[in-house]
Amino acid sequence: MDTKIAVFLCNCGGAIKNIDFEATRERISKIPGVTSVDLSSGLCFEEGKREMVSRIREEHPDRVVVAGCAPEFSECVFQQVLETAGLSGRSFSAANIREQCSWVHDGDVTGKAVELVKMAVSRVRLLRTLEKKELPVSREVLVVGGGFSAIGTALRLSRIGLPVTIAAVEEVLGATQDGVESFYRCDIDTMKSAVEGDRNIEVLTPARVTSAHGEAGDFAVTIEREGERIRRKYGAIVLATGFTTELSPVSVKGLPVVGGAGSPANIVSQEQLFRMLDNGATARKPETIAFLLDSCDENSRFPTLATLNNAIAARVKWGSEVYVFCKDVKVDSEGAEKLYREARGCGVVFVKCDSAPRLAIDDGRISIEARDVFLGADTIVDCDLLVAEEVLCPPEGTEALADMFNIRLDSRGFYQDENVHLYPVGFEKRGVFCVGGCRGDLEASRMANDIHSVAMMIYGLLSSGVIEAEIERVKADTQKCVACLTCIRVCPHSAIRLSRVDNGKEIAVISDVACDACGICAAICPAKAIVFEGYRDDQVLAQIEAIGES
Amino acid sequence: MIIAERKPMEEIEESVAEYKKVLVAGCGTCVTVCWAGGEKEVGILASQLRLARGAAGNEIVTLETTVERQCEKEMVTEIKDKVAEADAVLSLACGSGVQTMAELFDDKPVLPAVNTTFIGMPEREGLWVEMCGACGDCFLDRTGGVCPMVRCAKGLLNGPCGGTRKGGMCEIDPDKDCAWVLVHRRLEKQGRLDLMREYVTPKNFRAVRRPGKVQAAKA
Amino acid sequence: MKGRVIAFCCEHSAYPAADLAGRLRLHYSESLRIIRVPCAGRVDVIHMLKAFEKGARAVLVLGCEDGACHHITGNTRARERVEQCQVLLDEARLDGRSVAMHNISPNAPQKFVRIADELVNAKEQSREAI
Amino acid sequence: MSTPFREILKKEGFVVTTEVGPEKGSSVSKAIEHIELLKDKVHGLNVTDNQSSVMRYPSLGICLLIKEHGGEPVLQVTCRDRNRMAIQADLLFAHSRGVRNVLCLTGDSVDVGDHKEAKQVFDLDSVQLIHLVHTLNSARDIAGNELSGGTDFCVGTAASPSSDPIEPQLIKVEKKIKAGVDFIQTQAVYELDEIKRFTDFVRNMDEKVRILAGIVPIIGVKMAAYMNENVPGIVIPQRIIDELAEAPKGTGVAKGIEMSARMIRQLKEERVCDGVHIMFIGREERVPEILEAAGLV
Repeated sequence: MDTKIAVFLCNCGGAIKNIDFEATRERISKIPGVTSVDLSSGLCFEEGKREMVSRIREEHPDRVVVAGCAPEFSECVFQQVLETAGLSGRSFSAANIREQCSWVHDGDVTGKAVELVKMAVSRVRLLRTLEKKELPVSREVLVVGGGFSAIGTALRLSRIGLPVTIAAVEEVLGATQDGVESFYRCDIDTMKSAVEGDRNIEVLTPARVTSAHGEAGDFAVTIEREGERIRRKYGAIVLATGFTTELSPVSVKGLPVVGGAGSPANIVSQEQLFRMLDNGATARKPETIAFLLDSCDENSRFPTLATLNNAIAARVKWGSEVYVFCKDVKVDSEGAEKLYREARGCGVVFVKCDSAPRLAIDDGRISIEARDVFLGADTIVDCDLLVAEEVLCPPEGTEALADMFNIRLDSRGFYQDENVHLYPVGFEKRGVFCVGGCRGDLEASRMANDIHSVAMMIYGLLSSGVIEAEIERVKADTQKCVACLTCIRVCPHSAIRLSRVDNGKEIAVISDVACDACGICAAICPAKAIVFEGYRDDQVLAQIEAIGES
Repeated sequence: MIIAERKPMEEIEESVAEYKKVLVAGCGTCVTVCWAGGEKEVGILASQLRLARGAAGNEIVTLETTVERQCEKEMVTEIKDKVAEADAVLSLACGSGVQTMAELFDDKPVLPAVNTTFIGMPEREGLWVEMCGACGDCFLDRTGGVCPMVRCAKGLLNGPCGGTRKGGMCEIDPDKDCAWVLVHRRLEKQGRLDLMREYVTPKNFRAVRRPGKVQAAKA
Repeated sequence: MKGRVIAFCCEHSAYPAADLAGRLRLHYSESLRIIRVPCAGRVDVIHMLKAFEKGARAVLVLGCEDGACHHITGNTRARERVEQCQVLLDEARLDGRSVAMHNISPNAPQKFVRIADELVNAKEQSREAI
Repeated sequence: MSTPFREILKKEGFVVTTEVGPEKGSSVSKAIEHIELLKDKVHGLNVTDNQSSVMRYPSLGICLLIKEHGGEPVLQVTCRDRNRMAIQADLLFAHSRGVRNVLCLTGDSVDVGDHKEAKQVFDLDSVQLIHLVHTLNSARDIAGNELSGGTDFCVGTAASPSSDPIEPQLIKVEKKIKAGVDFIQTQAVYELDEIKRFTDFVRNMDEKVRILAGIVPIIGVKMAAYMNENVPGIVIPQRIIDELAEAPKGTGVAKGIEMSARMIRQLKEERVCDGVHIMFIGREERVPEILEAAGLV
């Protein structure tokens, strides 16, 4: 039996003025397969929707085309209408005669509208419905890492009712921040005791994730702890491996003095200075302290905060003369502007220089020379303590984890999140997330934001215990697939793997959960084996065929 | 796997210039995998021919098909009706497929649309590199699994030539590894460098007599 | 469909940009026909070629801005395919410049209109030149 | 006979050439003997190039000896052992030392020789080789570069009029003629009709090409059987085998000489072709007997 297509024309409450709907109706009703054409002025209003449901129930069409506004807004509305009327939401196609016709043209607008409807009709005729399934998911979440953001994420997830495993390479949680909590501006002790008292959180230390595969809701992960192999299923994975810092090499007459052997004891890191200030361990208070900031790394949010805090403390506690050599002081972190003012207020001198300062060491004293941009002259400071510039680096093992989850690293080796504006904590691989320092230069307040958003996203993904998916929306034809691996190599969502099907043949199998329906694989498949329902070749080509037909 | 690449359009067009109806026949095995002659490429070539000939006012009708393996007579036989319908066959299979088709349909011109280039493997998506020269006398056991016959620009058997570039790249192409540097690295890693020190006698080029023939052990 | 210009519009960027052009009543050539695709990376070379076979005057593929593709690599794949298609058309002695790829963000309706009109006008002029 | 071979070819007369086979080793004494014996009795002396794919003293070396001894050498060049660069270099050298005749051959497969594992070159084939010689003659190499001095070679090639099927062979001969040859030596032929047909075919294409029928004396029934069995393109008719069978024991060589001479006379008298090329491999010293019996001395 031929496919029966019902077309609903909507004039959008009169907003579509220049189309002759009567003429359109007449011309559309002649298209083979179109069994009814209805006119409406407000199809998306409650009354319009009710009317549409009853018309569908009367006419029993197999497919429905709505010609009206942009599908961006109305598609899901009409798909629901179809489902209410007993049709699949996939039996629907829109003809955008408002935004892409009536509102942008004068001339033969009616003619174009008819053509757009024809395009939609020829597509809708070829649509197939898909089965929807609820796939059970594991509600357990694996958090990789043992620092502030890892513990914070675990606590947050546990609080919203999801069981969590923390796997950290360190001997104990919070090892990095231990003793210098206020340097990192986090109360790690309280968080640690919260974890200890939380029966929903399991802690594995020192533990390393050695393999992982699967999709959102169903990851199979192997964790190794002291020779023991633990195999678990997780619904989602959060990477919270943090960052480390390295002292940027400073050279004196071409000889590196930091990062190399024989580095003078009076060149220190921010954390070392913090400890000196904190416990008063230094025998002699330094009279003059200089800080180097942002001369070789632009990502200086964290080092800037550390510099400001340490500089103020050195002024206040020791009364030292304090100089900060920097290109810029970046104060976009929370509270940074206030700290900067405070530092200026208590006598910290900022030397703005546009090139890296030159150093000379003579009998233990360090002389720093730099061209002050504002003075337009060279400034020379002799100091007895130099705080070297720190560069943020991804911790060891980042690359291995990225390989395992098939996610990208940015140019500095940090995790490259999917879209920094839209989904900062997600990856193109659904079900894998990253929070905190492992995705770059973040300070504590931003890490806290990350923790909140990742918890929300995971809650949305796993809380119901099922993921609803359309089955085989994108599928490789068993007969045609030659297992060339092209699709597997190009899939941006790591949704495809090679798998044996019933007849023992190895073919590309696309995960209904992980697939984000972009169709890159369908376009590139050299065997034309990948069928992407809704955007199959014939469905695309049918629209081209319909153009200009009369 | 056999690697091929499509011939220049000009050459293909010239070969079918006198025909009005052409069967464009792909192969579903090696050339599909190397993006040279699968169903997708068949579609593209057929469309391109129609466009070119249409623009020239000399329309061509194309039939399209893809055989699972064009080098198998039984599989090629399945398309005999389509072949009968066409004036000529434009085959996107490797040389072996073209010849199988040509032998089976010996009254029809069977024209190649790809150049068969080598036996290789994908280095990454969309890039294939030569790995095997089908010499019939494999000595990969002595070279750490790197074939200098085809991966060395000169096919040298006893170590690199004097032209190896800094970083172990080939003298004729700085983008290609010197095969002998690869051999060295591999054998060194395996603690078998002595193998590289052994003299390799001149290659037995008789190992594959042309035309080659292999008879499997009788089952 | 002689003379139509077909634009494959990614539903994350170009399609909303076109809709926004509509809401702002920014007029553009009537010969433009938009085909909605989930990602510019879905557009296959054969889709473009078939459009020309059907008589399209030009084909546009519009994807997300560089580095902002919803599907990460979809827009770069699309660009590669458009470039391939240009070569294929040139080989067939048609004008490879009849197919073009542009990156556009969903909030750039003016850019959408400019791209569409530029291609349509360029093709019109070249036809006159012939 | 020190008249250049090219001049001989231009004259009306019956052309006679024979072969000098280099030895396997650095000694050239035997070759010198043969050169001395034959140089004044024939118009040209062909020197084989690793004949039958057996590695030997080089053709070019013997050609120079022939020049030294006042003979007219024909340098055989095969495509089997050298690529286009080596062939061109050798030809330039040969020309500089007075060698003026080149016989362009494909060459046997290494499979039949004594270095069966060798890599066969065949960078060019015989038709391309003919083109190559003409390119050198026009003072360019085949990559298109100008040469400081060109060559002036008389070009010959070979053909097999007894091949079965003959058609593909003739198409190749056609290409060789189009490429430009001054003479064609045939593989050993025993039927006048075959030579006649071949000559007609060639003359139809180009009257100027001289055809030298290949003469290989058959000296015994066993040799005939062996050649029929193993040498492609040679067919020894039954009547020759019968005649040999009737000959008394120990007179095979004489019989072979007699039959070859008879054939040469016929070829000459009936003007079937323009000359002969006598190949009496291993018995070069007896070639004069053939010439005498055929009345060519």
